[in-house]
Amino acid sequence: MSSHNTATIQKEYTVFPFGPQHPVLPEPIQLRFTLDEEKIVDVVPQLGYVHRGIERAAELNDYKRNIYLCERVCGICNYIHGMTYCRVIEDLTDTEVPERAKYLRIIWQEMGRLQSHLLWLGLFADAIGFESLFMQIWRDREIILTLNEKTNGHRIHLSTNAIGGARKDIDASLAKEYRKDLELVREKIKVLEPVFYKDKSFRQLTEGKGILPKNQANFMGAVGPTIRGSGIPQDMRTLDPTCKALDFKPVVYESCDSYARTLVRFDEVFQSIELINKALDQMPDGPILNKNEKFPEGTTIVRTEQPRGELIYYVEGNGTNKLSRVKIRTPTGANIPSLVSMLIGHELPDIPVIVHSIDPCISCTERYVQVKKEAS
Amino acid sequence: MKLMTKARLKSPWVLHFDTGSCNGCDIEILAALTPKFDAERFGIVNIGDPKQADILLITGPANHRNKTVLKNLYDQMPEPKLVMAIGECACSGAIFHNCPNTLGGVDKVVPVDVYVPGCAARPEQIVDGVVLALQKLAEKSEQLEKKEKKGE
Amino acid sequence: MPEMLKEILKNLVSKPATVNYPFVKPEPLPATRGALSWDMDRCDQCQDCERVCPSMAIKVLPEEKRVEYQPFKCLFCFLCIDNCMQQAISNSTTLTAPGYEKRVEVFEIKKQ
Amino acid sequence: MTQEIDMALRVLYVLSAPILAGLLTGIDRKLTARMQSRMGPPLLQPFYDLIKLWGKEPFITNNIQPTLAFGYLAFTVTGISLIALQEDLLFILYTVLIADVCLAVAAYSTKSPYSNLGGKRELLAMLSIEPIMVLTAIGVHLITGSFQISSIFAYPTPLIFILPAALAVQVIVLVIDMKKSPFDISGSSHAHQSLVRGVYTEFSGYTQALVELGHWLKVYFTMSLIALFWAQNFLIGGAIAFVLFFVAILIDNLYPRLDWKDMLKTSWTFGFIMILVNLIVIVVFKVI
Repeated sequence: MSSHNTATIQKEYTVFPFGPQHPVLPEPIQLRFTLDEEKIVDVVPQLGYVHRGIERAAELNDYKRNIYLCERVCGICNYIHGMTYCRVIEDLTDTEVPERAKYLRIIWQEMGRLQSHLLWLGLFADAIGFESLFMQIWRDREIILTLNEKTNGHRIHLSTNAIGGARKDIDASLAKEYRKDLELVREKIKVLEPVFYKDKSFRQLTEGKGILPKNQANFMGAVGPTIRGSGIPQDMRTLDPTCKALDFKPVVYESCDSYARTLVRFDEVFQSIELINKALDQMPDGPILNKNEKFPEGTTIVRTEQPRGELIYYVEGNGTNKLSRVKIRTPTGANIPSLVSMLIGHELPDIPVIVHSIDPCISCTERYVQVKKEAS
Repeated sequence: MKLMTKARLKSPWVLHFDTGSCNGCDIEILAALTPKFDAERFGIVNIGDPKQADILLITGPANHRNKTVLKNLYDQMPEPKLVMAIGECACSGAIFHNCPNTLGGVDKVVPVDVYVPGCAARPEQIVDGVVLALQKLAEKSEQLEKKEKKGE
Repeated sequence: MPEMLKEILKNLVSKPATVNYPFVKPEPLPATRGALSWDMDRCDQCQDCERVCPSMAIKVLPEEKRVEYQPFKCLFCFLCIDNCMQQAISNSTTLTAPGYEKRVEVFEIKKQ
Repeated sequence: MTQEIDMALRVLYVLSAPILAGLLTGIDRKLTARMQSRMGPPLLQPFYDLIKLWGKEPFITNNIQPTLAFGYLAFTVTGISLIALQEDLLFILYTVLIADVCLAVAAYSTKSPYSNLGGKRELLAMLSIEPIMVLTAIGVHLITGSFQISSIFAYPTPLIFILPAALAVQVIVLVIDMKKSPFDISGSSHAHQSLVRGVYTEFSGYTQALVELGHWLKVYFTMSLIALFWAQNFLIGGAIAFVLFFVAILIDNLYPRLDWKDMLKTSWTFGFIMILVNLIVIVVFKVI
């Protein structure tokens, strides 16, 4: 317990609003910092600027339309959102997914992760003022987006999810292009390895910033690269039998700081490329879609691994074409308590580093409504 | 063309505000600034400060909480200013049309000059939209100069 | 030693990665999901497209014999194309152009 | 006749300052873009920006700010004119210091926390530049026996041979003056990530145009001082300044933004020691 000495001089604190509109955060969240000179004394995150009420809309919609709504929970990890929703409905309607579709899902899921991690590495570089690195990574990321466009017709929103499989297939010639372009990306990102591993100024900025010890990470319920950077090998992909068949092992770093979280993501870029290549090799031939017109009934939970961490969909079906409850738990929402605990005690220039180190995706986060009891 | 109008067309500084989009358009706006599309060719600089911006890029359908923020940002921008709604949901709400907390399009909060379609809007479309916006800016600039002359 | 040095100098002497977009228009990829159009000779006004559209961008009015399509509401998910029995809906690789107003595109059946 | 040419050159130096300084900023933006494998804006982009800012509706937060913005520009111009008049180096340094103070006070005069923090960091930036500048001036005094710039011109050998370490350290000054990373802590020409736009946050319209022009001229002023290291031939001097300018841009792309503590550390330890060693070598070995 900290002891409060009332005899100390009343300090004057500055309240420093960070957001809702701020260049370091493209998304509107407000972090109200209480600063003592430049030292952070307190942080209050204020949410609700991007609250749209998706969960409610998902109950109003026909359950088939929800795929596209769920994809737009978050534009960066859109495929995984849609896929998780499809898996939930498949669970509820006892639909068997063809083997080939399972591999296709792995490929696109990893493409999403690749795109998202490169995006993050760039944004992180931008947040610490390393503009050339940002431009470099985003230039190389365009290769992946073009690849997305070649298969699905759009750079960001793949829209290839369907209940019972996939809407599009990867044929032999496309698979060849995938291999070729991914090799190109791998080479180009490999060149940047010394920047992340050796560059003194980069390490100076990230090492020891935003420490989240192992037990604290567990206690705060951190997920994804945030918890893997704290030395806990928690990855939902290990629960996926198809991923297991590709002998997947989570990337773990032990140093618990922003640097560890950066390296987790940097290594996962290569891991994803490897996974896609393996999936392309092992993908069996066969149908890709198994249609089932049954209405969902019962309740279920599906957990998948988003680029930012664990994603949970909980759905209650009632045997009609509308669902009675859709609950989405996204990784950033789970990481915000850890973020607050990381920030306190650091200085103002460290804010961008630490805030970015959890890869905040606010549009993912905001689905819940805080109901305040009015004092009567 | 007058020098001032030309200068205004050559240096549109943008301010980006997310009113609840899925992030797809936001990252595409950023992608438009990065090497492949390099919006700085047109003098576009992503400035974080509403007081120094010329074009407000809005993504997302706007909701009851951020509409005040959006209105504030719009009011803080000095004339001549333009508003671009980027993406389908900023234009009309699109997929979020039946979400209980959205207004369905930013034109319900601030006047929109250029609508850019696409879900998510691609960098090409954003660049096309900026080119359209610049034509409107030229008109606005000339009107402003006429007004100034009359004022004198 | 700063590690970016080699890359930066390489960039400085090599050609920029920029596509000079509005002046140089690259070939659109064949899979690109672009603007939609209705072939009204084929359309039998079954409203399948209206029913599947996730964002309610399509309105089929059988009494007035026309289809109203809002490109500023469309998600370009192409569910309508997949679900059209008559194969009346086709897409092009040209992207929907931005505009000063939210256009509504109307496709009408020609009166005989 | 030579006196008249000399006079004409001096007038030309002052009058062409805004154009050359603007072009320098244009070159800077183009080079930065090319280093990031982008095409970059046209060379005249800074002028378009400036004219546009002049025509924009200003939001004046308080009455003192336009005056201070003008002061920033005016004192910088005074500094450049004093170089042309070949005045006292210390006098020139402190005149330009007043310009910086004007900017910091203008930033402090508003209530915005971003602006205030930017102002504070601007003062810290001044604090880290000043020792290097003054020590270099002392070095010049040691060599030529006078603080007057005219004495540098009169001295037979270029300063670069006697004060090479001092010249190298000027890169730090240039980086801080250009507000480039790693030391762009008080504000930069692009959206600044943690402080929005730092000291520039509260400027808009013509006040921003004044400050922008002031900033270009500030860089031009620093480069002019660097050119004095080969004062005998101003073309070579200019080339030296340009090389340092290029190095500063390179450094901008090589490093992320560091702390103000790192800035003070770099300039006060590395900068200080380099110049001191240089001066001691001069005194001990009697190079002069």
